[in-house]
Amino acid sequence: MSEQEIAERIAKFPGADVEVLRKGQIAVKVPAEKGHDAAAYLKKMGFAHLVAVEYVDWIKENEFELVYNLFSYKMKMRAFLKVRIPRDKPEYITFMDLWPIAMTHEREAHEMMGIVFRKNPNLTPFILEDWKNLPPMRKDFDSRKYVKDKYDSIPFAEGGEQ
Amino acid sequence: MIAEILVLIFMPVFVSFMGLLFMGIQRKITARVQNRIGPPFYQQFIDVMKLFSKRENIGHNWVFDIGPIFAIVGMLTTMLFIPMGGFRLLSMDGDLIVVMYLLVISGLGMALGAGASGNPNAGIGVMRGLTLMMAYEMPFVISVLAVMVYYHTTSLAEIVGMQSGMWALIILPLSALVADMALQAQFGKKPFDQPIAPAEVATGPIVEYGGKYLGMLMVAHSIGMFVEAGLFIDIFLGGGLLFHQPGIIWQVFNFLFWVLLVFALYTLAVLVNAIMPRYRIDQAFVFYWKWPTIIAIIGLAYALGVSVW
Amino acid sequence: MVDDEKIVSEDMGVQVEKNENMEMRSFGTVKRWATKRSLWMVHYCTGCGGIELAPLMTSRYDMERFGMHPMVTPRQSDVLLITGYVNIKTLKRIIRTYEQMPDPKYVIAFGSCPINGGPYWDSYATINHLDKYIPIDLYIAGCMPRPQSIVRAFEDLMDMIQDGTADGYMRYKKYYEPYKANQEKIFRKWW
Amino acid sequence: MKEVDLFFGPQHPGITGNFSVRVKIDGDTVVKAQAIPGFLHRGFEKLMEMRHWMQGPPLICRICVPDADHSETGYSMAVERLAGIEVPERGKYIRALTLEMSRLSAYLFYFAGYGGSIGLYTIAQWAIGDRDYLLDLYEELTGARVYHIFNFPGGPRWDTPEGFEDRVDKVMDYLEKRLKEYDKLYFNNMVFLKRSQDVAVMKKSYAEKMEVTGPNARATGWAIDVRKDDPYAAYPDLDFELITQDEGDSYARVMQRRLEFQQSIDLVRQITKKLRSMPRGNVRLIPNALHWKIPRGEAYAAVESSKGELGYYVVSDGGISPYRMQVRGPSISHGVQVYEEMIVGQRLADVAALMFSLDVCPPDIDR
Amino acid sequence: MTIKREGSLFSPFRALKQLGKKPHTVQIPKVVKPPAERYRGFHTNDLEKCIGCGNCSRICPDNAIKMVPFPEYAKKEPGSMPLRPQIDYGRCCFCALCVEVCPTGSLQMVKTFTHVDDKKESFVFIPDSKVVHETPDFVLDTKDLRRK
Repeated sequence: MSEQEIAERIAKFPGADVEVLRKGQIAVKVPAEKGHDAAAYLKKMGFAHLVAVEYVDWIKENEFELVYNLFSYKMKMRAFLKVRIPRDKPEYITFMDLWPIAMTHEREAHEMMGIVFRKNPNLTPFILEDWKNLPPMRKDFDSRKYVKDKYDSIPFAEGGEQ
Repeated sequence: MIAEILVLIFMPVFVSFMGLLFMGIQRKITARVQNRIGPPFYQQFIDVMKLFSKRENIGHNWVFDIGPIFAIVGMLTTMLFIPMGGFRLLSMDGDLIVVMYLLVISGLGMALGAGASGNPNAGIGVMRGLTLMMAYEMPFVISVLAVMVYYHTTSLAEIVGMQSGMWALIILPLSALVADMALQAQFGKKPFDQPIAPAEVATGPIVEYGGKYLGMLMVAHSIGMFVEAGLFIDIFLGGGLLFHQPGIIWQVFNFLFWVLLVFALYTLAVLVNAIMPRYRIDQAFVFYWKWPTIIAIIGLAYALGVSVW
Repeated sequence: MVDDEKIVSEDMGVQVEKNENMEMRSFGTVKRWATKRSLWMVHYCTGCGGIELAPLMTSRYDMERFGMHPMVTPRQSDVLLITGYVNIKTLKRIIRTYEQMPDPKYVIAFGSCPINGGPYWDSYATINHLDKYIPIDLYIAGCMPRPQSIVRAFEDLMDMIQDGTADGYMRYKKYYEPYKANQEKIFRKWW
Repeated sequence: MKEVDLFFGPQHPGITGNFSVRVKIDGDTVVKAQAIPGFLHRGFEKLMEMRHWMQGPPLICRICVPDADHSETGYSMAVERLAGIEVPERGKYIRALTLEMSRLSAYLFYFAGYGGSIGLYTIAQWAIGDRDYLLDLYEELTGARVYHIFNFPGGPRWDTPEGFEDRVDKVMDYLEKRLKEYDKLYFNNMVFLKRSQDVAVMKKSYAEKMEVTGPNARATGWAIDVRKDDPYAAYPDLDFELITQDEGDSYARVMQRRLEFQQSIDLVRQITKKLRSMPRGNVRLIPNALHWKIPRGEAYAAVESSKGELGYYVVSDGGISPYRMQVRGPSISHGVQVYEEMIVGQRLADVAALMFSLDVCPPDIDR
Repeated sequence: MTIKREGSLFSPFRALKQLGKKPHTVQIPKVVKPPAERYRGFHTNDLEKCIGCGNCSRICPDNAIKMVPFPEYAKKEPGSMPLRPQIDYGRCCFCALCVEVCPTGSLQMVKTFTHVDDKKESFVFIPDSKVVHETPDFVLDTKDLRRK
């Protein structure tokens, strides 16, 4: 099944604009509220393997982008289900009913980007330890400034120079 | 009388010295099995010297401190009863049963000390140690019973005396095989070193013992090696009495032959240790109470039949 | 040589007597030789350098020829090897492990990350200068130093132990307050 | 019975690298487990946003230490797909050579790790000792022992030195001979069988549900492999069949890697035979390192690493450095959630053994 | 491919014949195992050929190279600056990107790799081709490389 035929079948889903990126990779943009149904549709179509939940911070357009990276073993095809959510209210529903492993990916997205996934039972942080700052993967968190004013300001214990 | 006092003083020093020497040689043999050169043979002495030169900055309570002392004293009291080559300190009727009882004291005392350290790993290690002890005691006791039944005596000295012609190993091979399997667990070598398994319980009971405590435990282990191997030799290998002529030189040869037998037994245990992973604690329990126990009972029945007939 | 005068510092509150260091006590040279020939390292792979310890401990380079042996708990070991970068979460455990080790204890820092941050110099999660938090006896260059460099470092550490200049643990006692102050700045709640 | 709360803390010999498991045990059985990664977190994805495209590989190869090549190749392939450049033919074969040798060294590390966790230290000494011959080969080819920094976007940096293929074949014969020794000592060892058979069984349906990939999935009978499903480098024209077991217990996972070890040796032989016949010469298209701009877009490239599917999702906004780069570490699925669910009900002795059996690589999880 | 799932209790004993074989341990301090031809060790820089362009300090991913003024090299040709790279081995990750991007090829990497010191400051030094090349021994003590 070539990319074009699969693209047409995906395009049948209302509100999905499909774009063939390159051989074996298709991008599917879907409005936020239809994300869950689009994922169920793609899963029924054959894209059963959730590779990862990628999260991109488009700070200029003031939006977070959630990319559900799906792969179908039968059709040997990758589909990126892309959903945009507003940056000031980063909330989205969980996909754990379709893929239970989404819990770990969503936990990581919550900790690194601050996106809250409703109805995800275990959104506790597991990588950083008592982190009171901005979620680090956001574009407005500057790592070099953080290093300068937190670590470089600490003097040497035995009085060495900086 | 003077001989006894001299033996009483020098035997522990000699035994712990030879024990550490054998442990060093075993590290070299294990290294050669693992295709590497390994430490110098006197490495164990250096380790003990370093451990005794450490400064302690931790101390839990006095029960914790008594643990290693229990371990050493337990082993030494057991050594009093065991005939070593030509030398024998205490012997009375029924001292085989006393030795069987005293063997457990060292392990229990160490368990007491480790339990007091408050580290959960130590607690689990102690629990595993006692379970393993219960596991290998069953076949070990039955095989020793077979020897007692065959020789109609419970005194080690008499058993050693009666074996001058034919070793008990040849007469009761099954019991000897079972006792050797139990020896593997007494030495704490794989596949039965669950109590001190590093990957599972972070070396179990000795997790809080460092510095001087660990030095004492190493000495206790070396004395224990001689005691446990010595017991096996006295029961099954004729107590190392090769030459029966009178005279001091033959007695010294006998003693050296006895030490050589201890080295051979320990090497056998270490070679098995180098090539075997370890069982889980429940598998070890099932292992000991299945085949070794059945073989021991067959050996006991055989001993009964032969002694009556 | 370690300074001989009595290191009594009232403000430090920690009294480090003269016989604290090992030379002055009885059999000092024998004890230092024994410590030198049987250094036990904590089995703790803190960073990416731990993978170069594996060939050292196993049959190809065999660290046990020097009497070095990986021990399970800090209670039984003398050397703490910081192999590579130090994450803040790991730093808390490193400090706790370091303080559990009985004296005399030594620290060797592998690679470029503990010296000045290495490739993660601008990362929010790793610290750049490890000697702000615990005293370090030796640094080894190399982004993951080779086994030859590590063995060279062990030899240097043995020489330093023999002539008594490896005094990291005494420096930790002497500058205990500044070290603790730095550590408090990193961790909000200690436990 | 009072439940004991036990920390298999980061400082513990039964742990692969720097990882921590908090276990609640009742007697000898695990009742609840909580995996605590994060001790090796360096914020790769944040650092990559401050690096040029060409500065990526020196940093990226440090993600999963036992097999660093798959990380470099994954990143390089994602950037090549984004920029639309094609690696020369010989470059593809050299890249496949480094990947298969990296899989061999990672599997040797796996045998050593699992053997050490159940107590057989001899196999740990043998396997890591033999792994060093592979590191010597890497040193000749790439100039470094562990972090090779060799596979850049555009292809491998240099061509193979003179007579390199014969030395590779010599090491492959040596490893094949040693594999027979491992069979005798380790894979047929009765105690090893008792310790690993029917322990922590993972059924095929569970693997599919939890998106487990790599040798752990193939050990349950699920024939998935990125080298076959999404072929890259020189794999389309290398012939190899997928090996699968069907029991899915710890024994099947170890034997799966043992059979794939043999398969990788044959693959390396095919590659060196092809490399000898190909003309030497240019292996890499070198764009200008300092000012390389990649047009706006996104790409994903997956690689079959020794632990599972390792993927790189790269987004570019037309600048000289990646706008966003995310790594799908293979252990993110079987390291945290699957491990916590599979360990419940096992015995305490298998907490460390299961972690080594699933080949959990903590830097994959917290990057 | 299904494999038989049983083993034998005595097959491991055959592994004991390793006792007779010679161990393949490389006894490092006594035996010098030379690194490979392409090994990426410390840097060396031909101060004459180097034009101080600073490409290496820009490409370095770890910000390890700082350009240090060398007034005696103020040549007059266009484009050459009196600056020479100073490398901080507390940052360098030995990736050799700087060697690749150096226009005149003056910055190279040699096979020496051992530098062990208890002072942090000794890990920053200026590679100079005259110093490093003279010592053929691979285990070089680079303490004396520090700028006096």
